[in-house]
Amino acid sequence: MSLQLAEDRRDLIPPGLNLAGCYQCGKCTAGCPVASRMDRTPNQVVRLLQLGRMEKAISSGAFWECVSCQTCTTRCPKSVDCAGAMDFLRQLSVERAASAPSAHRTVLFQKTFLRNIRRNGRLDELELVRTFKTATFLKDLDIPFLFKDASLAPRMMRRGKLKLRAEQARDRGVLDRIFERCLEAKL
Amino acid sequence: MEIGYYPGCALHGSSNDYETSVRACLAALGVGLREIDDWICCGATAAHSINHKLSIALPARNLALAARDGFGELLAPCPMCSMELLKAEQSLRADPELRKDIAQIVELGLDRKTAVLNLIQVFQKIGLDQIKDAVKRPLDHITAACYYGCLLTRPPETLRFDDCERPSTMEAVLAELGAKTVAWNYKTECCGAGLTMANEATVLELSHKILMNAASHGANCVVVACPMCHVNLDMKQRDIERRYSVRHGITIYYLSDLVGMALGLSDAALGIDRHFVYRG
Amino acid sequence: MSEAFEPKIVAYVCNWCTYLGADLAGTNRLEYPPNVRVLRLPCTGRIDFNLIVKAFEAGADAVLVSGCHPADCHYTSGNYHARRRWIVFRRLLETLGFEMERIHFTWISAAEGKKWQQVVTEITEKTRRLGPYTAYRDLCEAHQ
Amino acid sequence: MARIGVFTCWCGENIARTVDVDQVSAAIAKLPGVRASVNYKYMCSDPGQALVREKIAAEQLDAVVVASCSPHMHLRTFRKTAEAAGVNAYRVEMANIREQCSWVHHDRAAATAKAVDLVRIAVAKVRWDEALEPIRVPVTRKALVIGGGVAGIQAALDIADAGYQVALVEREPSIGGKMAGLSETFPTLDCSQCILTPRMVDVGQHPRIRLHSYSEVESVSGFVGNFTVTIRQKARYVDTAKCTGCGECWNSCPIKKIPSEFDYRLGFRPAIYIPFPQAVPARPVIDKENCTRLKKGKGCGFCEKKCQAGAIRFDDQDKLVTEEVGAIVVATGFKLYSIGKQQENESRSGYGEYGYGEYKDVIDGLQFERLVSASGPTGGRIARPSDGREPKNVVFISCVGSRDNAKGVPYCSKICCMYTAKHAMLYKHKVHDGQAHVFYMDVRAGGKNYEEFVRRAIEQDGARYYRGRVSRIYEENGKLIVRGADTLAGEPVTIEADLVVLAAAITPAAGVRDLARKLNVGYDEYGFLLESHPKLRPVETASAGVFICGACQGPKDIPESVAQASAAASKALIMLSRDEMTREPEVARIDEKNCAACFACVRTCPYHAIERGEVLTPRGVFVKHTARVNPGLCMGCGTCVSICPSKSADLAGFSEQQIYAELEALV
Repeated sequence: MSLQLAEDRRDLIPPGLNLAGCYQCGKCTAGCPVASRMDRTPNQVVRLLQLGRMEKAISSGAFWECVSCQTCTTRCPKSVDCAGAMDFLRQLSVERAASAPSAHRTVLFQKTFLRNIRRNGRLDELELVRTFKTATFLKDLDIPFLFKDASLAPRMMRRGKLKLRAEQARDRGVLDRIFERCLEAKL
Repeated sequence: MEIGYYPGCALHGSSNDYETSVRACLAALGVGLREIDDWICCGATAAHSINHKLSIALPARNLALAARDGFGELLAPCPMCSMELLKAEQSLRADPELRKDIAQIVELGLDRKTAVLNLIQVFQKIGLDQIKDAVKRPLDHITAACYYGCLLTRPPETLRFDDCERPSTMEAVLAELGAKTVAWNYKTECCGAGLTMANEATVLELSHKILMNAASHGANCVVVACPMCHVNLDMKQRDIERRYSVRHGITIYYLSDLVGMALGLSDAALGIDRHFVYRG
Repeated sequence: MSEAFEPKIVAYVCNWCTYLGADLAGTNRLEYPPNVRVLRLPCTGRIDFNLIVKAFEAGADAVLVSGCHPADCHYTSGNYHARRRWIVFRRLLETLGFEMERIHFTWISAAEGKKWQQVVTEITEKTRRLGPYTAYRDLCEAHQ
Repeated sequence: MARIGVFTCWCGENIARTVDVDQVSAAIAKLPGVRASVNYKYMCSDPGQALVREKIAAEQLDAVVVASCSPHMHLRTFRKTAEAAGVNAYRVEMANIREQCSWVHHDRAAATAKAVDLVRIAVAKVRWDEALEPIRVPVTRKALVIGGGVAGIQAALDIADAGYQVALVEREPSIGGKMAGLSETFPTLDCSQCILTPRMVDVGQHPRIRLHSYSEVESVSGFVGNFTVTIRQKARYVDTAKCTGCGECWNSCPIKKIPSEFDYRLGFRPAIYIPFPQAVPARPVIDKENCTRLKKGKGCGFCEKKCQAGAIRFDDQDKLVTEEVGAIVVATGFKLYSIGKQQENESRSGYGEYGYGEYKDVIDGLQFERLVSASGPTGGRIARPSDGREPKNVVFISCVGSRDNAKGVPYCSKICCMYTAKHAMLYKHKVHDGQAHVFYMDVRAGGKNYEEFVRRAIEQDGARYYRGRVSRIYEENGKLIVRGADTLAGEPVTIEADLVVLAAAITPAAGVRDLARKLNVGYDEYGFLLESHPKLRPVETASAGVFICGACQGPKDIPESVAQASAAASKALIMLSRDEMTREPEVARIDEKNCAACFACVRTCPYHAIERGEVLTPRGVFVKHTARVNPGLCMGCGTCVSICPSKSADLAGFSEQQIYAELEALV
C-alpha cells in the first residue's frame, strides 16, 4: 500500500451515514453476529470508507456477509449508520460489477430476486429457486449446491407452501417503469 | 374493526401458514383485514442491497396504494416489509424533494400518511384485556421463548416500538393467554434472515445458537412474529440438526398461532399443521 | 448615482467581541474601506430602536449592529435580548417604510478579524450601490 | 463649558505613516471647548504622559481625549495619568486611530479624514462624561463553601487557615464526599481514607469553620461581598450537641437491612446510622423513611432507650439558619451517569445491552471501590455481589456513557482510564490467580506518573487490554458473557466473566442546576458550572464573589480538584482580605421620578441587579414604586436601558445623551 491519496472518493458516500463520526471503537464488530465470518471487520470497513478508499473497501466480501440485522447501527455510540454503509457498499459494488469472488452467490441471489419481482411484481419463489440455482451452477458448476434443498420442495409442496403458479401483480407495466427510473445500470 | 393489510410476498408464498394464522386469529377477535389492491413486493434485502432509490420506491408505491385505498392504518405482519415501509415513510417525510421525486417514479401521490403496524401492535390495539377475556383454552402447557429477532425493534429510530435491547411486548401478550415465558439471551439476536438460500452456513449457525439458548433456558417452544425467522428456525431445523448433529425438535409458533390456540381455534384452522416441526 | 458618493456607515459594536475583532483586523493589517464609524457600547443588549433611527437621522447611509455570537456574550445574555428585540424592531421598521437592506445584524467574535473585514467591505460596497439614504429625509417628513 | 485636551499619538510610524497627525491636531483644535490639541511620537511613553500632565495643569483641563491605539490597550494607562494630574479618570476617552484606522487603510487622505472623525466623536463623547467615583462595597469577611468533598474541604481549610470564618454546607450526614468511599488512589496507591480523614477531622475541629452537615442551601440573596445565605438543616432526629457519638443507638436499632448509600447498596446500615465509621461529624441521623417509630409515630424507640445522653429527638424538624458571607465557593462535585434503563434525562436511553441493574454482578466503578476497600462491605475481600464468590475473570469497561453521543454524554470523563487501570491492578494484587480484562478506546493518561502507572497495570500486573467497546453482556450459567471487540487484532472477542465493572461517565451532582440558579451562576447543557474564562479566570464565575472548584466544573481527579480548590480559596481570600471592594462605576441607574414601575428591567437584567423599590418622602411617606439598581451587582451591560419603555434607565459612561452626541459629531 502506498500512501498517496490518489484514491479518495469520499464524495460518493451519502452524508446521512454519518461516517465522519466514527472513532473506531469497534462496538459494531463486537455486536455483529457474522463478524467472525468477515474478511474485514465492520469497523475496518467503515475505516476504509472514512478514507474514501472505495476500491479496497468493495474488494472485501464483508458487506455481503452482513445480515442487515441493524445491531451495529442501533448500538453505535456515534450514531454512525454502519448497516447503511454495508448497503451502500453492496450497491456500489453491484454498480461497478466489482464484488468479491467469495460473495458471488449472494450477489447473484439478490440480483435474481430483484429481476423476479420486476417481472412478477411479487416474488415467485419457485422461479427464484430455479433461476438462482441455474445461474449459480453456470457460474461455479457446483453440482451439490444445485441439488441442495431439492428435498425441501416436495415437503413444502405437501404443506401447500409452494405454488407452481405464483400470483402476480396486475399492473406490471408500472413496475417496469419504476425499475427503469431507479436503476442506472442494467441488473 | 377492519384494517388495511399488506401481506407481502412471504405470506402469499411459502409462509402462507402465517397468513392463515393471522387471518384466523384476528377474525376470531373480530378484526377483518382488507388487502391493498394490487400491492407489490417491498423490495426486501435485495432492493437495499442493490439500489437505494429502488429500496424507497417499492415500499413507497405500496404506501401510496394504501393511501389510495383509504387505509389510515396498515398491518404488515412481516417485519421486513413493515421496516421497509416505515423506513420509506420516514425518508419521504424528512425530505420533500425526495417525496416529489419518488411520487413521480411510482406514479402515485405520497402526501397522505399511513401508519404501519406490526402484528403485536394490532393485538395491543385490540386490547390485551379484550384478548384475555376471549381466552377459551389457557395455554398452561406452553413455556415459550419469545423471539423478536431484528426488525421488529431495530433500528429503533425507525421502528419506535418496544425496547430494542430488552423487548417485552410479546411476553405481555402471552401472559394474557396463560402461557409461561422464559428469560433467555437470544431474543434479539439475528437468525440470518433472508440469506437462507444464498448463505446457508450463516443461517444454520445463527439459528442453531438461538434454538440452543431457548432450550437451555427451559422453553418448550419458540414464538416468532416474522416469516423469515419461522423459515430459518422451523423449515431449516432439520438442516440445523444435521449440520450440528443435535436433536432440537422444538416447535416454532407464530404469535398468532398461540393467540388463536387460546381462543379455541384448531391447529388446522391456524395452519399449525403445516409447520415442518409439528407433532399433531 | 455619482461616482464620488462615499457612504457613511455607523457600526454599533459591543466592547468584548466585535470591538476586539475589529482591533484584531488592525493587528493583522486587514484592509477595508474607511467608511465605517465604530461606536463602542458595552453590549448589543444596549442597542434599541432609537439608536438605529438616530443614526439615520444623523446622516448614516447604513447601520451595522454587531456583537458576540449566541452563548458567547460577556454579559451572559445581552446579545440574546438584542436578537429578540431585533425581531420586533424589524417589523416596526418595515412598517414605517425603512429600507431594510441598510440595516445589518451580525455576530463577530474577538477572534474574527477576517470576518470584520469582510462584513465592513460588503456593507460598504452594498451601500455604495444603494446610494445616499435621501429617502430617509422624505420618510421623516412623511411621519411628522 | 468643558476644557478639553486632545493628545494625538504618532505611535512612531504606526499612525503617522498613514494619518497626517498635524492635520488631525489642527482640525480638532478648532472644536469648541478644546483648549489644547497636540501630537507626540509616543503618547504612552513617560515623556508623552508628562506632556498630558503638563497640558492639564497649564490649561486647567477637565477632560482628556487620547487619539492613539485601542482603549483595550491603554485606556487604563491614560486614566491613571489624567487622575494623577487632577482630571477625573472617567472623563478620559480614546479615539482608536491605530487598530481601526491607520493599520487598516492605506489612502492617507481618507485615513486622515477618518481619524479626524474618530477624534471628533471622542470629543463629543467626553464632553458629556460625568465625573464618576469607583463604587465601594463593604465586604463581610466570611466565606461559604458548598459541598464537603475533598475540594470543599480543601477550600474551607485554606480560607480558615488564612484567618477567616468559613461556613461549610454538606448535604449528606458526613463530609468526605466521593473520596471517602474510595479504596486506594492513583498513581501512588495510597489509601484514600488515610489521607482524607485527617483533613476531615481538621474541618470538624477548626475554630473558624462552622459545619452545617445534613444541610442544603435554601436561598441566596445580596451581592458580592454581602451575601445572605439561608441554609436548611434537615431534621436529624438527633441532638448533635448532646450526642457523644458512642454508637449505642445504631447498634441497638432493629432495622438493620437498609441498603447503604455509602456502600452504593452493596452493604447495609440501620435506620439510625452514621454513613461510615470515620464520619465527621460523628453524629448519627435517623432515616425517617425506614425508622419504625417515625413511620408509625409510636413503638420501637430502642435508640432512645439506649441513649445515655438523651440526644434522640423524634420531634425534630427542619431548621432554617442564615449565614452572612462575602464570598461563596461551590464544590458540589459529581455523580455517576446512570447506566441502567431509567434515565433522568430524556435525551439519554441507558445501556439496556449491558444489563446493569438486572445482573447483580454488573457493577459500576464506585461500587468496585467499595468492594476493594478495607472498610467496605466485604472488608476488602473481592467477592461478587450475587454469590460472594471470588471472581476469577473480571472485565472492566471504560467509556460507559462517556464519549457516547447516542446514549450518554459526548465528553471524556477524564478519570476513568486511570481508575480502571488502578482497579485492574488492585484486583490482581488481591486475586493472584485472577485475570483482569480491560476494554478501552484510548488510554488517556496525561498526568505526572500516570502513563507509567497504566503501563505497570499492563506489564507487571498482566491486565489484558483490548482496544474496543463492548456490544452486549448477558448472563449464562452464572457467567457473564461479554461480547466485545479487539479492533487491533481485528476480531470480535467474547469473555466469560465473573464480574463486570463499568466505568460510568462523570456527571454533575444532582440538584446542581437549582443551586446554580440560586447563585446566578451559568451552567452548560450537562449541568457543569461555567467558569468566567476557560483559561484566565478558571475558578471565577459570571456572578461576582462566587467561585467554583472540583468536579462541579467538569470531570476532575483528586489532585486537580484540590489544586482548583486552593485556587478558588485564594480568589475568595483576595476579596476577604479587604475591608471594601471597588468596582467600575460605569453602571446603570434609574431616574426614579420618571420610572413607571413596570419592572421590565427587573425581569430582563441578567445579573438580578435591579430590584423593586419604593420612593418615599423625606418623612417616609410612600410616593410611588420604582425600579432601583444595586450598583454592587450591576455589570453595566445596558440591557435595561434599551428595554425601558419610559426611558428612565441610563448607563453611566454610555448614556443616551453621549451616544446622540457621538452621532451628531459624524455629520
